[in-house]
Amino acid sequence: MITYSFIFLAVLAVATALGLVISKNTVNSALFLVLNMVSLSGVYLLLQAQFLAIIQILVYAGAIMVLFLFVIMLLNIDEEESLFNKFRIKYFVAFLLGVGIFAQLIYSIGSFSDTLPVVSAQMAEAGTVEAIGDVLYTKYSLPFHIIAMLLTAAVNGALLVAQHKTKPLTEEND
Amino acid sequence: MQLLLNICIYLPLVGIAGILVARNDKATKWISLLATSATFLLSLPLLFNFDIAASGTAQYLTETAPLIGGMDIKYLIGLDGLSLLLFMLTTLMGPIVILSSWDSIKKHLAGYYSMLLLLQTASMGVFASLDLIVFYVFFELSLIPMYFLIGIWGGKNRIHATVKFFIYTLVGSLIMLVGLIYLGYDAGSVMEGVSFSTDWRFLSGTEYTIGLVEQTYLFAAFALAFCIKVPLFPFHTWLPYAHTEAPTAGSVVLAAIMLKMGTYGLLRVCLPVFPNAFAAFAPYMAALAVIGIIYGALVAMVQKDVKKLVAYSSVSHLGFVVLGLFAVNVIGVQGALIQMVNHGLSTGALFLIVGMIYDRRHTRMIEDFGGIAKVVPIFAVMFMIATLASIGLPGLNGFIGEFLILNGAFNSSVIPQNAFAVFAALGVILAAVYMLWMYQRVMFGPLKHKVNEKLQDLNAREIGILVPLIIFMVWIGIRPVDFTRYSEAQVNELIEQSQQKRIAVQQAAHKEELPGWASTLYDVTNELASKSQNK
Amino acid sequence: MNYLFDLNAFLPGVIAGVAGLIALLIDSYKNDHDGIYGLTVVSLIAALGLSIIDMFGPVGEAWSGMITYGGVSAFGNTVVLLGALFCVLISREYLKAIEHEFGEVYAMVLIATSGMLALASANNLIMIFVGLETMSICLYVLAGLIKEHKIGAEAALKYFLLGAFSTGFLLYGMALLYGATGSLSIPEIAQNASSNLLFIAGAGLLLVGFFFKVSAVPFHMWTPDVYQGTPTTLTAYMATASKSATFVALILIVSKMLPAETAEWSEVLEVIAIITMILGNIIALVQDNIKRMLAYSSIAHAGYLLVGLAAGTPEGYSAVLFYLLAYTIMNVGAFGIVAYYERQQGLDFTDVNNYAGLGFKRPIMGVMLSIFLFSLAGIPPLVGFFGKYLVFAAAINADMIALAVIGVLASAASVYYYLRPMVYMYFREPHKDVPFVQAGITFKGTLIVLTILTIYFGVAFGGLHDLLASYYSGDWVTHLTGN
Amino acid sequence: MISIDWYLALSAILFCIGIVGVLIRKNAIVIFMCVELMLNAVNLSLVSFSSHYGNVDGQILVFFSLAIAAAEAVVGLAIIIAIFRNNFSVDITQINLLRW
Repeated sequence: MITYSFIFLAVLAVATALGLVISKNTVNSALFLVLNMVSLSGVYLLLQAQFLAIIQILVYAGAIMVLFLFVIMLLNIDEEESLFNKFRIKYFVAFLLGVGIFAQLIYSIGSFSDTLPVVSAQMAEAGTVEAIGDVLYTKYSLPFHIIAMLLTAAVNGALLVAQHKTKPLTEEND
Repeated sequence: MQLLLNICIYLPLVGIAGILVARNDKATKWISLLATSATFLLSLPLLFNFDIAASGTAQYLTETAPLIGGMDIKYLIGLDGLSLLLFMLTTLMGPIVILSSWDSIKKHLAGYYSMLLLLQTASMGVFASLDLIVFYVFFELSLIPMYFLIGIWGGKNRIHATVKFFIYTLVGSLIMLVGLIYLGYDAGSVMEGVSFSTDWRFLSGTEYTIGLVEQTYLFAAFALAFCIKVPLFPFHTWLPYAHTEAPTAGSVVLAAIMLKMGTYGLLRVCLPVFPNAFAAFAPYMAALAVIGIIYGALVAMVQKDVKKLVAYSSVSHLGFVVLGLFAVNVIGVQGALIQMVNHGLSTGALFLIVGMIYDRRHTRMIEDFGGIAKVVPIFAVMFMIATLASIGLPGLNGFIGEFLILNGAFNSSVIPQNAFAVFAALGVILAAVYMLWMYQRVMFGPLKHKVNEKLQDLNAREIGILVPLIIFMVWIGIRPVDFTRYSEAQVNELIEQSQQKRIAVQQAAHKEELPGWASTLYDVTNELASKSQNK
Repeated sequence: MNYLFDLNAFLPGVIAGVAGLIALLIDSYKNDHDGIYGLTVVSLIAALGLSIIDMFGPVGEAWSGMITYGGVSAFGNTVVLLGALFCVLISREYLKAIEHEFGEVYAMVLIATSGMLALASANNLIMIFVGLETMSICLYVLAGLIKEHKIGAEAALKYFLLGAFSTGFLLYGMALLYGATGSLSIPEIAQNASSNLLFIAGAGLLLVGFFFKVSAVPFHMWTPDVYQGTPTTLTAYMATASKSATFVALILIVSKMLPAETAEWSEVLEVIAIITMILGNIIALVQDNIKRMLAYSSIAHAGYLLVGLAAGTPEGYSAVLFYLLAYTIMNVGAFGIVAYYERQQGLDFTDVNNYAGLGFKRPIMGVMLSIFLFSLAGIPPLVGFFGKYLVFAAAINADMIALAVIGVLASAASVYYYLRPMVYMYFREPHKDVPFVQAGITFKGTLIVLTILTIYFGVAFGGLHDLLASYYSGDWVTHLTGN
Repeated sequence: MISIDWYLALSAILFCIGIVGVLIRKNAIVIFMCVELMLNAVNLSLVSFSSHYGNVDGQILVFFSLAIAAAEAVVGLAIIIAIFRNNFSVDITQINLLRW
């Protein structure tokens, strides 16, 4: 059962990823990406990472991609006249890089296979919200705080960059 | 006394501070004159108190603890027989160059005099430092003021000239830096308690030797830097540009002091630290020196610009110095040392004279003059003496240096062919030809140009600048021993030590272990070693 | 877990971060730039003071092994904070002049600084990732500050896209390292390291991510564009503080995490160092825009820094640390003066032709720029020379003479373009009469302090060098060369 | 039973598709989405390693990567809006003011 689910999700993920890259319509690209994320979330469930599976949908598909779609609509850039870069040499480089990195990665990963099961026995507890929350607020509290600060800063920074008009300057000059 | 040496070196910097505070053109001149004159006066006790009997060891030493933990890099300065005269020459030229630019520099005075003063400090530092890293720092520091002196107050092509000068010399010295670091670690591996040492006293001593192959590489790295600075024949192309475009004071300092840094470096570092490579390369270096002598003379002969002519004569004269050094015997090295001073005095004087006439006529072309000896008699006399000194007329300083060098080259055990000395002697004759010809075309004959009739003769300031130089020219010419005695013991010891080291390295080396190209080197130095043992 | 202890161990970062949040808060209620500026300066000075004290203090881990304090980390923090403080001090006047002074700018600088401090103290890959991204995201915003101009928006976009792209590699590297060793903590990874392909690929991808961030060739494409499009004083911040933080993290990774037995890391670094030095210096030769010139020069400096890293000896690491301080001081100075000249004339004033004759018009600024440029070129007795000296000495002592020779020759070539602004400033006549505004006292004072530091550390380098060397003494084991 | 290699291979494939997409597309938004795809692929790797070891650290890194992706998206889209205001296009081949 797990095998069939994995095959289905994997095929779906690769197909949507390809769809994202070659789709002419930007909105379609975004929707392909949403579908890709949903299928990855399914894979996470197979791997017993329940918490991540949920926030993958909530944060990625639910929030980030909505933002993307919002911007695409706002800028009204759904159709592209010519899809890809004109530089042929760049295709070649991209192809080489892609194949090269892919081969390297598969080769590296291939050496990893061993007798351990895919999902270790401890995973049943490790993937829960409780387990993650436990370390997040103790061991990883410092990066967690920094992330909180970063999100605040990012929102303010985005406002700074996207504001249409510059704010009025302070009047006093020295 | 140690304190006095330090004061001498850094007093010009105080002058710069004074200039920056004063912000007044007139005060600027006087402050810089005061600073350099005080430096000169303060340096006199260093000369009088110098212990000639002990000239083999450095005196007035200032030695700090190592600046970096575990590495023997320290602020180590002092004077010994090799550096004393050049140091004195530097302090003497200080007030002279300041006075020489008294009226001729009209823009950005504060910058100009600050640069001259900075240059003064850097030059004194080069000659006084006995730690090679400190030496390197001063060596490089001297580039900055000269760069600006040529670039801002120079002639028409000044930008090209100054950038070329800067980059040429910098490339050389950066390669030297790599060699220097390697040398330091090599010395550190022998020395106890430190991992790095650039103390000259240790490096030149007999207890420290370097293998043949390393010596060759290191010698190449150091010699390249110094030969560019000298400049030896194929590396000389920056010199005529820099000399011609520089303002008078710049040319004087360049000729009298900065070029000496190259030959001084060869003597200070290459000879005692890499004796085998020094001896093995001697024939080639001597050949380049002789080519430089002849080439410089021939090119000087066809120059139309007096300043360029003097610049090429420098190439020729410094060829003599290099020839003397690579004779690697006491006479040759003594001759080279005294010739360094001579060249500083006579070429310095010639550049000053060219500057004086340029101030009056704003041209340096030979064809623009002719027959002015009658109009400016004092000038003619001064010019004559400087010219004759430069040629090497017996009784004047140039003769002593060239005589000793040629003598050394004839008797050298490392330069096999006497042909070198013969060709070098030809250079002396050529020098007489081009210098006298130039003098005759400028000074004698009919007065071709009407403008020249109204030429002013030298004023008191200008005479005051030239007279000390001329006194020394005559003094060295008549009683050279007054000067050579300062370095005699040191040079003897240096040659002796380097010979011992050479033999020690030779005996330690095994031909079979050397790479192919180095085995010929082995043969050459072996031959030399046996020769010097037989003597 | 002792919170007070942990808080104390990361106090500089906490101060910077909290100050950044307070600045955001003030900015959203009250447009009080003086207050925000004051807060920024005071908090940076406080953090700087604390991290200087930490430099001499004990070394250890805190926040359950997330960060290390003291030693290398404290020195890294000091350099970052110095860069940040000086940049903030010169920013006010400049930003006012180009009419882009917002409260958020200071907040971004503070929060980015906090991220850099986390990065420079990281002891866990998660801290590296979080610190690096906090820094980068704030810098994307700063790069896009002049978004009304095409040049600013483009700079931000290029920086952002390439930065995000490189983040992908970095993160993949971390994932593979995690897969190979089962841990994200740097010491544990070092313990479990093996020479299997997964580990090597992971470390390689991680290094690629870092090479992007420190703009090593061939991952440097974004640098000149971003440096040109960012407001100059913030470029200085980007070029110095962020590079220092990233390099300190790189030192931590290379020295602690990558044992020589696993692969020839030293050779990888050597190759990258060589091409970075050569390409950076050569392309800089043809630049007419002084900011682009400084950008390529910063690429070249990344190459020199990699030389020290490639040497892989304690000596090399301490040399890199010294170089980072030197680089920060002289680069902030150089950018500061470029900002000063630019402030007078507007944003397109960075072409080197415009510098004709300025050296005598503004003598003090001219002299200071010359000093900074000479120092960047590595002329003694300025701090840049001793930085280079130490780096090359480390390489020579590690028997990498070819590397040192190439580096030295590349730096000889660099002299040509460092001389160019001086050629224009001093050797050419000015184009037209341009009215000059007097620089404010803080601005001038900051630059004078930087000049003094440039000379001071060039002469009195001994104590600092010994301190840095002491971080690597004792039971310090270097993995890179395996000795 | 499928081995962990398959999960990792899927991750590698997605990562490479992302890289190729970044390199060949010229719409800045699509490029950015391809970057997101790359990050997602990495997350998959991390989760599978985490499951393999039964160790929660990998999932924590995924959590942080999600949060950072969100922050990056906010800033990145703001930058894209800014560039659109200037160029009326998000085509990166038209963004060529700055060249070496």
